[in-house]
Amino acid sequence: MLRRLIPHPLLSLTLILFWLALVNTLTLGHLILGVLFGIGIPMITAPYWPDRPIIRAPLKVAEYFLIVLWDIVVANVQVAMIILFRRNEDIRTQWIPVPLDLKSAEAITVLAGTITMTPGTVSATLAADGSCVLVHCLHTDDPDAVRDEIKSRYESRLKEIFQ
Amino acid sequence: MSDSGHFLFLIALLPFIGALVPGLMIRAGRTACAVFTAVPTALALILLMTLAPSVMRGEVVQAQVEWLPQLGLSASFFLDGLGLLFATMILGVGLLITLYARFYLSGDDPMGQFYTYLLLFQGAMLGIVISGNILLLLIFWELTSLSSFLLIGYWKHLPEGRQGARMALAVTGAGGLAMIGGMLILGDIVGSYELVDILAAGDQIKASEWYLPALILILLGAFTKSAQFPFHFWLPHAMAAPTPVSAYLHSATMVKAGIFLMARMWPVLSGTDAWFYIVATTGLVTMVLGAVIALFKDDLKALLAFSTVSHLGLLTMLLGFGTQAAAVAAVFHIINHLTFKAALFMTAGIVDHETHTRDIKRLGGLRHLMPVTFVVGTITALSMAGIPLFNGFLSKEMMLEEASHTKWLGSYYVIPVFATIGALLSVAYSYRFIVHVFLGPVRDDYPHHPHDPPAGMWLAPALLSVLVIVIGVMPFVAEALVTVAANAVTGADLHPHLKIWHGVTPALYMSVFAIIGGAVLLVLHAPMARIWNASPRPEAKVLFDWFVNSVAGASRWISEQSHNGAISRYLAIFVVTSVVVGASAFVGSGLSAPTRGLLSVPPVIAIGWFMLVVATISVVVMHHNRFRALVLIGVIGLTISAGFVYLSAPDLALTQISVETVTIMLLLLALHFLPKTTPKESPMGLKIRDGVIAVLAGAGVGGLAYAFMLRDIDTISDYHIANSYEGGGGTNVVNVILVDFRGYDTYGEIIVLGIAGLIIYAVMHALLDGPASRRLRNIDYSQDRSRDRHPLMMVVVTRVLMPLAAMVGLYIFLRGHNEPGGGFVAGLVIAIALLMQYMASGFAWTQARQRIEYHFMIGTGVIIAGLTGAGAWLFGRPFLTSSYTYIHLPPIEEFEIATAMLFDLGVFLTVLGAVMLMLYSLSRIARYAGETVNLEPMDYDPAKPATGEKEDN
Amino acid sequence: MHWIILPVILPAMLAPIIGFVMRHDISLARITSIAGTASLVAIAAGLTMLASNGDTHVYRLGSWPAPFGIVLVLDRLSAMMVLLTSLLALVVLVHAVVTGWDSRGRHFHALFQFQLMGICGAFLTGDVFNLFVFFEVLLIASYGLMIHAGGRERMQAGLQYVVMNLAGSTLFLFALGTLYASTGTLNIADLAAKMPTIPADEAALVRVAAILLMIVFAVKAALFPVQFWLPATYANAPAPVAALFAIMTKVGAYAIIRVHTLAFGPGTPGTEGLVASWLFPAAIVTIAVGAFGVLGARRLMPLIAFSIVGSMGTLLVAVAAFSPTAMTAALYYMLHSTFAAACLFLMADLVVSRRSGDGLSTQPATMQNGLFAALFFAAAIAMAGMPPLSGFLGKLLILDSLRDPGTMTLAWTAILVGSLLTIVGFARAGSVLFWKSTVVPAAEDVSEEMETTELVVPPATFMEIAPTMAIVAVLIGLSAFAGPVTGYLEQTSSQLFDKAGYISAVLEPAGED
Amino acid sequence: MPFIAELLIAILLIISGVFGFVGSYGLIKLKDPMQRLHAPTKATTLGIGGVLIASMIYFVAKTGHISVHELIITLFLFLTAPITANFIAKAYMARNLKRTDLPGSGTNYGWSVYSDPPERESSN
Amino acid sequence: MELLVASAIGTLTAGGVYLLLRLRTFPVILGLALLSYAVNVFLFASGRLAIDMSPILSKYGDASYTDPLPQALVLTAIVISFGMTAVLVMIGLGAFLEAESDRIDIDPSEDREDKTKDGDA
Amino acid sequence: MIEAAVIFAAICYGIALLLDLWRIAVGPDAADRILALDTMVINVIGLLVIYGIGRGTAIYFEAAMLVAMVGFVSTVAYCRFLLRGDIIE
Ligand code: NA
Ligand code: NA
Repeated sequence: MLRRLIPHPLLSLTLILFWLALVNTLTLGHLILGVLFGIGIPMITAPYWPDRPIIRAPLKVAEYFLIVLWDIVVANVQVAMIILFRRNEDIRTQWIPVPLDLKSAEAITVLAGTITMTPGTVSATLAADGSCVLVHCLHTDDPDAVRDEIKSRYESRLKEIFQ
Repeated sequence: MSDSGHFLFLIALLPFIGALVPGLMIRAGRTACAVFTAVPTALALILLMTLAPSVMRGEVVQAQVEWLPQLGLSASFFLDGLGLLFATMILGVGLLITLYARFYLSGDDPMGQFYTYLLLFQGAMLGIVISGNILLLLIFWELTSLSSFLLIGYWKHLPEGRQGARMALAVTGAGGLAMIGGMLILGDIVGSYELVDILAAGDQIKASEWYLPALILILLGAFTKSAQFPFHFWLPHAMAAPTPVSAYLHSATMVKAGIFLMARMWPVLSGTDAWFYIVATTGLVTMVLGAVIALFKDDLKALLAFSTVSHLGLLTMLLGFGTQAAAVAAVFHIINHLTFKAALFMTAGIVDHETHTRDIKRLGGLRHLMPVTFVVGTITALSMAGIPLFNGFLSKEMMLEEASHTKWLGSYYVIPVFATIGALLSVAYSYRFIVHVFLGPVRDDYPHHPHDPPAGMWLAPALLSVLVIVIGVMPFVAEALVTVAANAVTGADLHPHLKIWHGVTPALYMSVFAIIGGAVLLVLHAPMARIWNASPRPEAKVLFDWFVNSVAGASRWISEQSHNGAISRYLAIFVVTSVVVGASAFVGSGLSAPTRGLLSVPPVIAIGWFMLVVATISVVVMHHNRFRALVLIGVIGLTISAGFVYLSAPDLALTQISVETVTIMLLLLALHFLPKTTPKESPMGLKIRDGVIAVLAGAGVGGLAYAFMLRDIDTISDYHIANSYEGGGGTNVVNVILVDFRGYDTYGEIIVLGIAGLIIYAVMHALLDGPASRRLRNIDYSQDRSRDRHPLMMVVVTRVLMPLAAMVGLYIFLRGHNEPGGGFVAGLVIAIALLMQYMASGFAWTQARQRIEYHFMIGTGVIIAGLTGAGAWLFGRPFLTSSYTYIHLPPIEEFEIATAMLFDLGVFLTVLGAVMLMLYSLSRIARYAGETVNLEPMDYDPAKPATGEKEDN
Repeated sequence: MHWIILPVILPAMLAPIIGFVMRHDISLARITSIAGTASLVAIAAGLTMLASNGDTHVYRLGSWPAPFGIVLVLDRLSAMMVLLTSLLALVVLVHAVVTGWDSRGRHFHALFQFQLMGICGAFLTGDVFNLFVFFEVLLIASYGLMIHAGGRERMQAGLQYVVMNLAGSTLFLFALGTLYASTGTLNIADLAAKMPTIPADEAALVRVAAILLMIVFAVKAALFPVQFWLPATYANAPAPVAALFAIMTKVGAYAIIRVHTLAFGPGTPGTEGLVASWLFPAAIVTIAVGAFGVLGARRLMPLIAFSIVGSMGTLLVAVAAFSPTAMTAALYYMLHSTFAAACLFLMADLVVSRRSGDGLSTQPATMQNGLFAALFFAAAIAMAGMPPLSGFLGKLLILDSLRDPGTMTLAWTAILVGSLLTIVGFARAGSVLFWKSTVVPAAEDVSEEMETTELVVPPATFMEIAPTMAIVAVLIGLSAFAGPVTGYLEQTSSQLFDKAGYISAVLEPAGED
Repeated sequence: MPFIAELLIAILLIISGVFGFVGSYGLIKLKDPMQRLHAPTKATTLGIGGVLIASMIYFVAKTGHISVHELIITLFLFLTAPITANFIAKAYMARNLKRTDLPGSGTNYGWSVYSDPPERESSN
Repeated sequence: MELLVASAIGTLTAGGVYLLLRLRTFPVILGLALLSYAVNVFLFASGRLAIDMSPILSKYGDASYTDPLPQALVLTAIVISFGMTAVLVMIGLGAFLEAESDRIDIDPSEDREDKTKDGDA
Repeated sequence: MIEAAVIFAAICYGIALLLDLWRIAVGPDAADRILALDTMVINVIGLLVIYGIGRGTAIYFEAAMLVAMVGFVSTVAYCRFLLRGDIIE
């Protein structure tokens, strides 16, 4: 019953917060409205999200989030340097397949997203069975290192979060 | 109105009422049909006869009912001597023709139709002669053209019949139209269209500067109807009609309408040089020419037709003389011509009916086989020839008498000489009619062996031939009628004496010369005919056909060249017209002094402008690659949206950006089925032309905008700003305008969207149900496509994003009244959110989880909006009157509830439903074309491993 | 007085119910649609009665005073146009139902009702921007009706129709933008009140607005040189739709009559005479275009379409005089030509559906050839302006009202010669269709073709012919009762030219709603 | 408004301006489409992040109320940027690269652009 | 600023008109889209240009606002134009599928079923 | 100070827009154009927020948010068109 009422509790929470951010004020009326929407919208959209991903370690989530945020800042500086100061012919671009241990679609998506948002890499495509991600690296001399870092820095943490 | 007035109406109406009957009666049998045709005619004739005594006393019977007083048109009838004469002729001959036709027409002919047409025609003709209002006369005039068209074309299977009918309609119709002009001018001069007023205003009319145009226009009507040169050619071709028709139309009625008109207008229009030279000369030429042609016609009916032309010329000439004596002669000859010509046509019809030919060359010797017909034919032909003791002689004599002393362009010889020639020719062809048809030896090669027809057929001509002799021998019997008619024509009080012997006058010499000369001509006929047939001469029908076909061909060329399906050219003309006409309107006046300075331009705005211009030019340059053009359209939309933000129009920005996206989606969906490139096919010249047009249009519109942006003006919107919050309950003035001040516009606007959804759905079905579906089936999807339809990442992100986007939609909806937003944008945002879901997991998969039908959503939206508007009625207020209130439910802070929001909900639902129905329809087409439907939300979910691992890499 | 808005609201409420709720049940949709349209006739008749005393009734939507809100204005003219629309619609709808046209595609009845809503809305509104909105409503509904039942020619012609009208709508907006920028208002009465205050030498902008508006309306009214779209559209539209479209051209004419008489007509120093100076010559050429088209047509439907072009030329020649008498004549001719055009299309539908195509070629005569010939004859003489039907009187009224020596000769010549060419064109067509075709035997040599084209159409029932007959009866009635009708129109026209009356009725804050 | 807030805002704006520029500059400078993909996805996102934080600080400083709705835009961008990049990359690959131009996936299935997903029980 | 807006309107109009006069449906649709932009900006400009004067009533006393009415009109125009574009696209697609060509001009020779000259006429 | 920073940032983004425009016009690949358009969308969001700071008003926030949302959707649509032809198959 509760499951049907709140099929995605995290989503509902996000929506409530999202509503408050949207109206940019915290009043009781908006809180009530936010809760209504936070429950109502997932109920209506539940058919489009048949599964229910399980997130185990909220702290890990925060940790992961901060790491990624930091990496993004760093990544941007690095990439900016490459763009601004490196001659085109000195840029060594690489395709790097990264085999995945993750099985959850949500986890794979977060990983691929992270790869794209962080240092010099873009996740270009997945294998047809989702078991490997093809990463395009803007500039590296050591593809294996890049792959290993992805696996150790992000994938391992995501494994803990999603499984 | 007197009883006699009522009778006049009844007389006018009877044929038309009667016309309804034969068509219905035909099942009762042909005789019954004929009887029921005769009844109204006879009734009308009887009624007419009851009026006759007073008319014969010189009174005028009048009756009038207002019809269209604003125009001066009344149902006004007017029976004087002239009218009586003609009405009697029309009804009398009508009866005879009814009788004759009963026997003449074959069983295969639809007789009901025939009698209906005949009565219609009779009614129209009768209307002309008793009209008391010249506009009413015009109406009957045109009706004769129409009904004669039906009669002449009665034998639909004969090409000559159809062509003859069309020719008659074209020629007499043209004349009728000219006459409309003439009559309207007359009415303008006199200030009334009543005949009484017109007839009383002769001097005023002749003094008017508009006299000549009016005269010419009216004469065009009369001449065409009465087959005067050069409009004479239609009449012989009308002979393709069944003989009863010819006998009726071309002796007593149709062709006499023109003569009647000239006689009717005689007091008003005649007596001037213009009248004399136009009318008399035309008549003279027609008389001679018609006679010449008649002499050489081998077709009996053609001979009679041209003789009719000739006699009509004679009548026209007489009227053209403009003297009272000539008018008397004309009136008398009208009667005489009627009697012998109607009989002659019927005789020719009998011959045709019996021998199955009308070709004189194949006839001869019928005297023995058809004695009755011979007698009738001979009597009437001799009358036509103008032989003494037959009535034709009397009026012809009077004509010659008048001709003998009429001066033409200073010459005393022109008219007498030509009149004599005309008479002589008339004698010749009349003799020929007798000699070559009836006399001579009996032949054994008639197409059909002839004998006299049943009495029903010869009775009518026989009756007329009796009249021919009676009047010929005792002309005084016609004197009263001629007198009263002639007095009506001339407006004088004449007392003519009709007698056989006038003494030895120039006319007698001319007559004798004609009678003898005619015989000589007949003797010389064979060699002369050879010469005639060998000599080249213009064939009127060929010329006419050439003319009509040229005009029709030219018309076809013009309309097909101009309406050639090239919309690009239509649009070019439209744009050029707008620019040229707009520019000319602009330069026709000046501008007030500018009142505003220019706003400054920050660099980023300049960049935005540059982007917009470059993107626009790029779209034009690169439009051949359609996808590229769509990307560039995206740039333009983005730039304009940002520009709206900068220029204080946040609502516009929101709307523009969301509409933009949905539009591009639709275009992409459509482009999927369309060619991906536009061929470069416009020649350089066309490109330059279009470029010039485009630049002109752009300069015009830009210049216009620049001109008004520099000038301030008071607008009504100060009121909107002042009353938005107090009156409309919202601080977003734009939104309050949309849902309140001008909510009615918005109501219309959502209906446009709803209709759009319906149409797209309907087109989709039309395509899927029609031949296009086969083409769709053949679209090959397998090639060149990426293999991931519904990528995992997209699906996952959408699961989060879509609810967020939906919430944004709700947010924008709820705040619209006070802040930028509103139902429309909200609808689009939700639609975009759904679109996201469709793109992620496919339309069908998503659709299957959709609970609300889009049709229903649109309908509900439109109805909610409408009901919200109509809700105001309950409070006695007009549609869409809004109301709002602030609700305070502690501990929640006060919030507003407004009916406008309910209206906005209608907007929201309609927009959402319409957009989704559009997408649905396009998706249906794609699926029909072979697109497969996925059963899972994403291509492959690694968390749910597949059973059969498959080698692929 | 909520009755005024009913001609808009009734179809606007019925349409969604028919289109979105009853979309699977054609019989229910038919009943609802016909009942709705019949009610519309009753309402329109009531409104006409209401307006006939000469009052100008104003309906202030949302209770906002003019010119700030949108108002509906019911006067004799708008009432008459609504009545005309509803009568025509009822006849056409019955025809569409009994001939089964409505079931050859989706959503016929919903679109039809929306179409009525748009047309009535356009006739009733007192606001130029709202006029635009309702133009769009009626146009988009007409797009749907135009391509109803689909097919190649129809789709292609429909596409052109849409494109042309979108271009026209764009120009409409340019004109409205210019108008608002130069006058600051959108209400027609307010415009009429403001226009006289604009000095003649500072009127450049508003002149552009006025003339561009005229071009926009001219596109709808099929005035040369923006008439090119009409023949292909009308010729390819489903016949009942083409018949209904007879009123669409009149919407354009009505807009010119309303806006350009009230706002830019006599008494406005800046724009007086401007529109007439273009309208008159254009209308003259339009007559010629129509006449040439009729005479040169190869097919029946384009022939009829061209005859409509010609009739619009005749109508607008009278309008261009901008005088009360000529307007009376124009209004009479408008009533007449609407019904005449519809009659032709309905008649053509009966004939064409029994032949293979509408080509003016000889084919085996249809059953009921005589009946169809009679109907064609009646419709043709109506359109060509021959007695006894109302076209002749309409033509006479127009000719009689055009007495200005500067224009009379040209106008008379054009109208009369145009009539002649039209008559000849119709005669040629009718001769081929109904006379010459009787020669062709319906024998074996054609039966093969007959089978392949599936032309096995049963004889027309009484109900199929009734709508056409009804229109003929209307045309006869218009002719017989020309006096009273013209009397009403005279008052209509003088009310139209009573600018002050209109302005005060709309702008004065009246107590009545 | 406190100076420190002003300073912070100014610095953030300048940094983000630079990153925004660099992102688009990379779009021009880099020669390979796949390389170009890196520039905007990162530099620009950061640039926008800076602007949004600047905006939050600005409104907090100006009105005294915490302004968080800028986070919404950030959230949208973070959620969407990887997908966008992913799609653009695939669009490029599908049109310009053959499967042989790329390293293998190391599994039984090729890259999703070129290979069909494993068939499921339910999908027949 | 006014000059920029006016010239932008002009450019959009010119581009729109040029594409409107092309021979295929798709560029015509693009042309109408450009014209729609042009006309929206034009209509918007009829309220004159103003910066930072959004017609959202301020709670804090008097402020000056730009003319809201043209904005409302443009909104209506945008929505209508959207509906029209959608229908146009669909009908264009329909015409393409029916005729197997996306030429927007109709070739009149195709629908003249009766090419033989009628001797009776 | 903020004013100067606003102008600087705005000009940076303005130039960025021009660079995006260049890439859109030149291509060469359709993917490049989509990428450049997407970048342009993000730059416009930046400009809108900067403008909001410059004017001291939050009224343009919704526009920026909507641009972010629909920009994504249209980018995906463009790409899906290139990839699959049918964007909502
Ligand atoms: Na990365
Ligand atoms: Na538009």
